[in-house]
Amino acid sequence: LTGCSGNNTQQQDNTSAPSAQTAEGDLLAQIRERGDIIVAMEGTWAPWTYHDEDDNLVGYDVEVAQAIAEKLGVEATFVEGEWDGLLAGLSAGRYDIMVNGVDIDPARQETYDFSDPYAYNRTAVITTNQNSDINTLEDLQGKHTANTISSTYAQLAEQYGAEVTGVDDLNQTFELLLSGRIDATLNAEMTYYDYMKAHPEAELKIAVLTEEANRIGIPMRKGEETAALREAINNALAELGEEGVLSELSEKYFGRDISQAS
Amino acid sequence: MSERLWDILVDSFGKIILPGLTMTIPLTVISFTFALILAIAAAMVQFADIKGLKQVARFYIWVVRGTPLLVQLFVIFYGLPNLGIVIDPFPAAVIVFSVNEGAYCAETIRAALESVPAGQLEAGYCAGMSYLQTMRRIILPQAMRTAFPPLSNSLIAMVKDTSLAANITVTEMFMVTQRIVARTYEPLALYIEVGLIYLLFSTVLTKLQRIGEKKLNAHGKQGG
Amino acid sequence: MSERLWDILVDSFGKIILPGLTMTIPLTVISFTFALILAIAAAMVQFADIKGLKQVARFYIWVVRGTPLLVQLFVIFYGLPNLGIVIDPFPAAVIVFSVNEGAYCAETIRAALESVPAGQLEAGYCAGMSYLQTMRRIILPQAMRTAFPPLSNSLIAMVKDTSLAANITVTEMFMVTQRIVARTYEPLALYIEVGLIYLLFSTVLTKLQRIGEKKLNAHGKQGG
Amino acid sequence: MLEIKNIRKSFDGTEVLGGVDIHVDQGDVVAILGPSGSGKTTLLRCINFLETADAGMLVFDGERFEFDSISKKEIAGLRKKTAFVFQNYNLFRNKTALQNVTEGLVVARKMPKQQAVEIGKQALDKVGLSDRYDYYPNQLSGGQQQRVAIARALATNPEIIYFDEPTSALDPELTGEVLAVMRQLADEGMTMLVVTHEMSFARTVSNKVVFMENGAVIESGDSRTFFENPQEARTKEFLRTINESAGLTS
Amino acid sequence: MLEIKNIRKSFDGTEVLGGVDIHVDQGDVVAILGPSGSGKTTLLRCINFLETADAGMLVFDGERFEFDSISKKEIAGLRKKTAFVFQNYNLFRNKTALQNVTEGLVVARKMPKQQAVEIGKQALDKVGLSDRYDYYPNQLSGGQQQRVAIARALATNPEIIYFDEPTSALDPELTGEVLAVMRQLADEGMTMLVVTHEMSFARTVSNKVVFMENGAVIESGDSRTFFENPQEARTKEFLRTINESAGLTS
Ligand SMILES: Nc1ncnc2c1ncn2[C@@H]1O[C@H](COP(=O)(O)OP(=O)(O)OP(=O)(O)O)[C@@H](O)[C@H]1O
Ligand SMILES: Nc1ncnc2c1ncn2[C@@H]1O[C@H](COP(=O)(O)OP(=O)(O)OP(=O)(O)O)[C@@H](O)[C@H]1O
Ligand SMILES: [Mg+2]
Ligand SMILES: [Mg+2]
Repeated sequence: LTGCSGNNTQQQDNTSAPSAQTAEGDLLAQIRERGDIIVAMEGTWAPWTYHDEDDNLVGYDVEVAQAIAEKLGVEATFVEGEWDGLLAGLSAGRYDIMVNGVDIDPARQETYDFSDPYAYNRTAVITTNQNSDINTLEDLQGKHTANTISSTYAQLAEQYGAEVTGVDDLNQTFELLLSGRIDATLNAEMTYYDYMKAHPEAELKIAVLTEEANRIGIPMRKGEETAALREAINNALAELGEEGVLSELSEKYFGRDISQAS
Repeated sequence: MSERLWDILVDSFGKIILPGLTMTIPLTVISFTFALILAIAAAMVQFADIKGLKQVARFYIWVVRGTPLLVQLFVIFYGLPNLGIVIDPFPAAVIVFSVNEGAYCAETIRAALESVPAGQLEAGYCAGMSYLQTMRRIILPQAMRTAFPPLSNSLIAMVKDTSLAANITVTEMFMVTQRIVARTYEPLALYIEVGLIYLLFSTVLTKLQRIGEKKLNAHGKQGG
Repeated sequence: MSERLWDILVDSFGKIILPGLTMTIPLTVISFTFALILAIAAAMVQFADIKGLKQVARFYIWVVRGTPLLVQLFVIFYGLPNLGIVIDPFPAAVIVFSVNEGAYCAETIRAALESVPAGQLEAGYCAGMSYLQTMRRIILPQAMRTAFPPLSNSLIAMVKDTSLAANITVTEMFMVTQRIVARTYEPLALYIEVGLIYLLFSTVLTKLQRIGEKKLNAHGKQGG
Repeated sequence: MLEIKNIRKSFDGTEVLGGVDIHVDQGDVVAILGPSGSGKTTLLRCINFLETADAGMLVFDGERFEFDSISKKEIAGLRKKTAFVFQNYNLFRNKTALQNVTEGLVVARKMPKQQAVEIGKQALDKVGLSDRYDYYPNQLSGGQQQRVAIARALATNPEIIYFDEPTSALDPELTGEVLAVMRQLADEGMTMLVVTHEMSFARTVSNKVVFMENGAVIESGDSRTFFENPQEARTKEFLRTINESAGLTS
Repeated sequence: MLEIKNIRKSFDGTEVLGGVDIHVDQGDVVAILGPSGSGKTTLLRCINFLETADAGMLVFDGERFEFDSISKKEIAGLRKKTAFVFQNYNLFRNKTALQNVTEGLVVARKMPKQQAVEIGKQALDKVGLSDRYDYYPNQLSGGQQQRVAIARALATNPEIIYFDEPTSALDPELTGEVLAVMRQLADEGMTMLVVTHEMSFARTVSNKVVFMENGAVIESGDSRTFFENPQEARTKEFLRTINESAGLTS
């Protein structure tokens, strides 16, 4: 992984985040006028958005956002924070878009408009190597799982009859699994691979992989004011897809291409 | 406010207040009770200047007050299993909150013990009572009266700190709120809602504090 | 401990302590300074029993102590923009921490003011001094001496509470730790490391507190 | 110079002062005697507005003030002409002996610091504390603290000084110290109104005596007459009790 | 009955008691006099082990104890035979008058509650507080508090009672109250060791006087001889000062 502070990128100094305007009017026009698009992400979710050893903000989402900004002819300004804060900031107009591997989900669509998907992420049911009870989603019935509170995985697990607890972040779910406190955790397939890169010795396996992949999109505020922005982003994503940029970035960060629906 | 948002808030009120009553409040009350016991012990060994134990108490207070609660939760819940000690979430939370709050309360109680005039202990001796008898029947009751308001404050603050238990899978009020946020994507409104519920709990506790203080003050301030 | 883990810890030490020094500590110190000013004002208007202002102070303390810090951060940072008020993260954090801590400190200072014997104020009157003159030169200095230890405690607790600023995108010590955890997947070890760094900061503050108390006690306790 | 007329004060409905009159001329040393709870302290506190009397009038240097309608400004003005020595001293605990004396001069009377220090030192010298300028109250004995309090009163150059049991917290030798200072002030012509239990002081230093009980003046007048030829039955009994407890058997 | 030999005590290198001897027989009322700071309080506190004396010996009912090697158990045993009345009363602030008296009986002496209450009431009756059983210390006047303290001492049926300036915090009338109770105890044959500034008490109630200065006994002996025919120059001066400050001029 190498640093990727491209020319058109501006690493956000978090202490003085410029804010998107809340004033009436078209958001895309405002972004063009400002010359930058404010992108919110957690910065603590490898390999989507995280800090490398030299403390540069990197990841698939980071580079996708930069590429989009380039297409829009503006610079990308990144703001990092906690999940709930990112959502609140998006609603409050502090940030223009959130690029953070967000699943497109009907409930979320009530609050936000999403771009077209730019990645497809299958959900993995992760267990310890010793566990042979769980081989299908149906096997989750009555099992203990833990998932990050803010994710949609909890709902999926609940749907299949698992007993679900929540924790604040991803790492805690692996700790819970390894200490035998839970039977399984649901997470993005890619996240599992990344964790295994850091902990090759960890006795964890993917027990089940969902057939259907979740579609990952970019949420933004609902309504007229973002219509033009959404269209511009969709165009940019389409172009990036055609140019092979998305595939390239996906290979770079995930070791495989998840930018296309398989 | 949109109708949808209103519905979400109404719908979630019951969902949030329920774990508040069944988890946040019990967790707080149980932990605070243990914290008080720990605190009294830690304050007493310092006050009595018991060599060895006093140093243990100082060390305990130093480490616990110096490190974040979240780190303490991590060490107990995610760290101890490495040593083969696996504690369930609720007891783990009770342990950590008791130990943490105990350190702060110990300082409060120590200060209160020191504020009881030395003559009270001496009068106990001269009445033929032992150190422990005098402490239990004369000094501690007076100290607890002095410590009552700051301890009430700590209790009120603790109600909110228990939300950190979400980190070790305890489904308390704040975690439930965050789950609803994960589904509805309305963090601000829901945070305000849970904030108001916390305020409700605190208000009840504050009222209880006032009543308690009145009762303790029934026979005037301990001036003479 | 594996060599890899050791390398991670050594490597991250500098990365964590740097935002500690450049963000956590300044945020704490600045916020605490404002908190003290707010607290003195809120305590004084109650002590002086100024109609209207007293009720405002009570209300402020009630709401702020009754609701979680996190909710307050959300309301200021994500709620106010709805009213067209957009505040940058660092100033927003300073505002929230000052207002929050101010409420707790106000109670401490009010109790300290009330512990100054009434005779001190009367002596000020009889020496021809006005209420404000006596407050500023006689009562407040004595009260601050009483309030010093509990205020120091609050300051030490605040160092750790500032980690919540991560929620409004302030890159302080704990957030940086979480970033390293995200890359290395070693939460326990890194949390212990950051815990020790907090402990280091707290220890320095505790030492300063001791020195301060010694200085204030230089001419004995304020017994007579 | 000071005249109090018909002063009344109740606490929670219980009458503590039931219409007291006091008359003080320039140079008078008036001793206020009376059993515990008779309202002596309350009287002094009302006169100096530390309590608000319910009714009555105060004439000071010919100016008249109603207790229930006096303004803050008038109170501040009167306080600058009077001084109060508390039973338990009430020295400023965060100030040295000298600062205790100068504080009122510098802050309330806007006197230049240097001049205040000079006057402060003179006052402390006068009460025999030349070697205690920089001591804090808690480093001084009771007698020394009471003398600082007297110096603090003196330094403001008041027209009258009120004393509330200035020796009751002191042992006999320290009592001697303080009474000697007060006797010296009396000799220099200072006007004083002194609540006291020290019969010897009342007998030998004061020229007028007011004897109170239950918030009313029972007997008042010339000090010699009071002790040698009391008029009222209650006064006689009081003097007898005092003498008995002093002599115990005789 | 009680004999103290060569008791010594230093605080931070300064000698406060420099070898004091005291001899008390059954039924004695011994008054300890002396100027402020002479070590009277320290002496009483050492005798009752509230301070640890550096050297010296105590003989109680024929049993000998070295101050520097006495065991906790021996101290506890001795304390059950003695009682202490503090200058500032030190009543238990969280207990009523009656509870103050019974506490030591029930807790330390394991007396049945009912019996303790009976004895407690008798003791309070004796000091004239039959109507104050259920009052808390802060609801009592100084004289009443001191009488509760005396009742607390009496109730344990001690062989000797130590008093530290039992009236110094009281006004003359309250002083009378307390001294009357003490005189009654003396008449009943109670053994007492009393630090006091009340010359009248020393003169008329005590049969022996010990005069201390700078941590040493200057003169001691029969109380009549002490007052009427003092031997030491310092004693004469002390008596003169006391008389002067009592009379002021005469
Ligand atoms: N703030 C108050 N509230 C209610 N009652 C009070 C208050 N201050 C004084 N009193 C009552 O007023 C009466 C007179 O009190 P005051 O202190 O003036 O007496 P005193 O003559 O100074 O007595 P002493 O010689 O004991 O000082 C007492 O019965 C006392 O209880
Ligand atoms: N704890 C202590 N530490 C240091 N010095 C002390 C201590 N207690 C008493 N002293 C000193 O010992 C000396 C004797 O004190 P003590 O209280 O015994 O005198 P006293 O005769 O009772 O005087 P008074 O009549 O004022 O009560 C004094 O100089 C005092 O300052
Ligand atoms: Mg009085
Ligand atoms: Mg003494």
